[in-house]
Amino acid sequence: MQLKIDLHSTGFEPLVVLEHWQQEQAQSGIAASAAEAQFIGRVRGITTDGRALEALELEHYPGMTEQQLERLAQECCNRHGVSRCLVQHRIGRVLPGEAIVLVAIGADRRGPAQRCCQELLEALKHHAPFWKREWHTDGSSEWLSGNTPL
Amino acid sequence: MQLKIDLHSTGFEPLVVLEHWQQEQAQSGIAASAAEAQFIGRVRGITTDGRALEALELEHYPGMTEQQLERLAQECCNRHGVSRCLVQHRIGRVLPGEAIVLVAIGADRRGPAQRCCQELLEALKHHAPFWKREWHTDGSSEWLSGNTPL
Amino acid sequence: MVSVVGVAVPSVGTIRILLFAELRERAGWGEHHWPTNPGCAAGPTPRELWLHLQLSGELDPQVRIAINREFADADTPLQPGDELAFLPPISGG
Amino acid sequence: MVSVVGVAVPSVGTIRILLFAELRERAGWGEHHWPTNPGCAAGPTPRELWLHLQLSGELDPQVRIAINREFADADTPLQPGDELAFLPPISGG
Repeated sequence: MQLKIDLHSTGFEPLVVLEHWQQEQAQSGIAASAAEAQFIGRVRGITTDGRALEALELEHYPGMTEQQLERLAQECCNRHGVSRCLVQHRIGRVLPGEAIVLVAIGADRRGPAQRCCQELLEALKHHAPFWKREWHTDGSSEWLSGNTPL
Repeated sequence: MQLKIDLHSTGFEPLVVLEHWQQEQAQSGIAASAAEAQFIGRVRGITTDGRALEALELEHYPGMTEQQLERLAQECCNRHGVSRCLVQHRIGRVLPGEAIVLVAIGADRRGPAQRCCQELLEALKHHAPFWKREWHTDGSSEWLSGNTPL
Repeated sequence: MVSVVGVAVPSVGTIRILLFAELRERAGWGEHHWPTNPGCAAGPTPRELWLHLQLSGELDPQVRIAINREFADADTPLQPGDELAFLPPISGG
Repeated sequence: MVSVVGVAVPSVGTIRILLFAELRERAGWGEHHWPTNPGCAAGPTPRELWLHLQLSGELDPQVRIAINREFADADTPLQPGDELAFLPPISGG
């Protein structure tokens, strides 16, 4: 199983990262997956209570977050028997429109690729230690107490 | 709802197409989707009966295929309330490793984006007139009578 | 029954019949124009034409019908000018 | 109870306690070292430390516990050298 996980403290372009990931595999002589499911999550321009969002702050638990992401990815990929997994996650201050998360799963069949991509996203949203704080335009801020609804 | 559907008679690079699509939207002043689900399907290197595949031939019904793709996409996107939909499909002779299909869905929430991407892929696999013929290395060929299992 | 090769010439007095993929190869043709009878109120159905064209026994339930590029029932009476297609099992995506 | 600011100095005789996000801001600190009692066979549990540290009434069931960077039960006895973290509700992805 090919697994690549990164935390980015500055902006990342999901499509550029995906392209590099696929190129690395091609250069290692690994054939492209027959089925690839991807998910990109970006910061909304409004807060949960409908105001304009200045920025989102993403705190994490250095050491545990990386370890949890790897464990969740391994478990999910083994359960679905997929061959490739890429997880990219932002930390720090993230602006509206910027990518927060990218999950890409390569497999031999579309079913496992899609299910694994979906389940891993839910797993990391609920079990990888990240905390979001919304910064408003007036300089005030609020910690979020959970995820946006599915 | 932003809908873009294309049939490609020669190879297309899914990530390049996705990037152009996103750039077009950005230039039109459309903010990036908070949630984007994507699926890329590629030709396997082996036939359904386990032999080496020389190429896959994709026949379609000009006029009806495009019309059906548009209808299936509209229906699926309306049902899930998503805002953006990209469908790219190859026709003609496709080589192992090349992309056959790309479906990308942009929405405000991850659930609708993922479900729409998955359902639209199934819908077009079963209800858009495409037919696959596997070409073997010995020059023989066989029409497939259905899709690979989910 | 007129066999047309190449670009189709639409004709109000005929039904254009298309075959695809395996069906086309088995039959040895991809397109026919079937003359309609001006005196007849109800035209033939796809199921009837399948038999007339001797496409292979009864119409296989796996074969789907399109009339004017829309999926349709095999027992829909056809009109002059209609485009009828017999579609073998779809395998796209 | 020793409050440490900046880089943590691991100590075999203490339990390192970490707070994150809203919990850290409410408490006004992010890290403490809790001295363990060498004479005691069983160390304190996270639930007990929560009360000792006066973090806000009873341990909220929404707060998750990590011991040495693994999720753990709030009633697990801690050992000297352990790293304990109180994690407010997660909101990643």
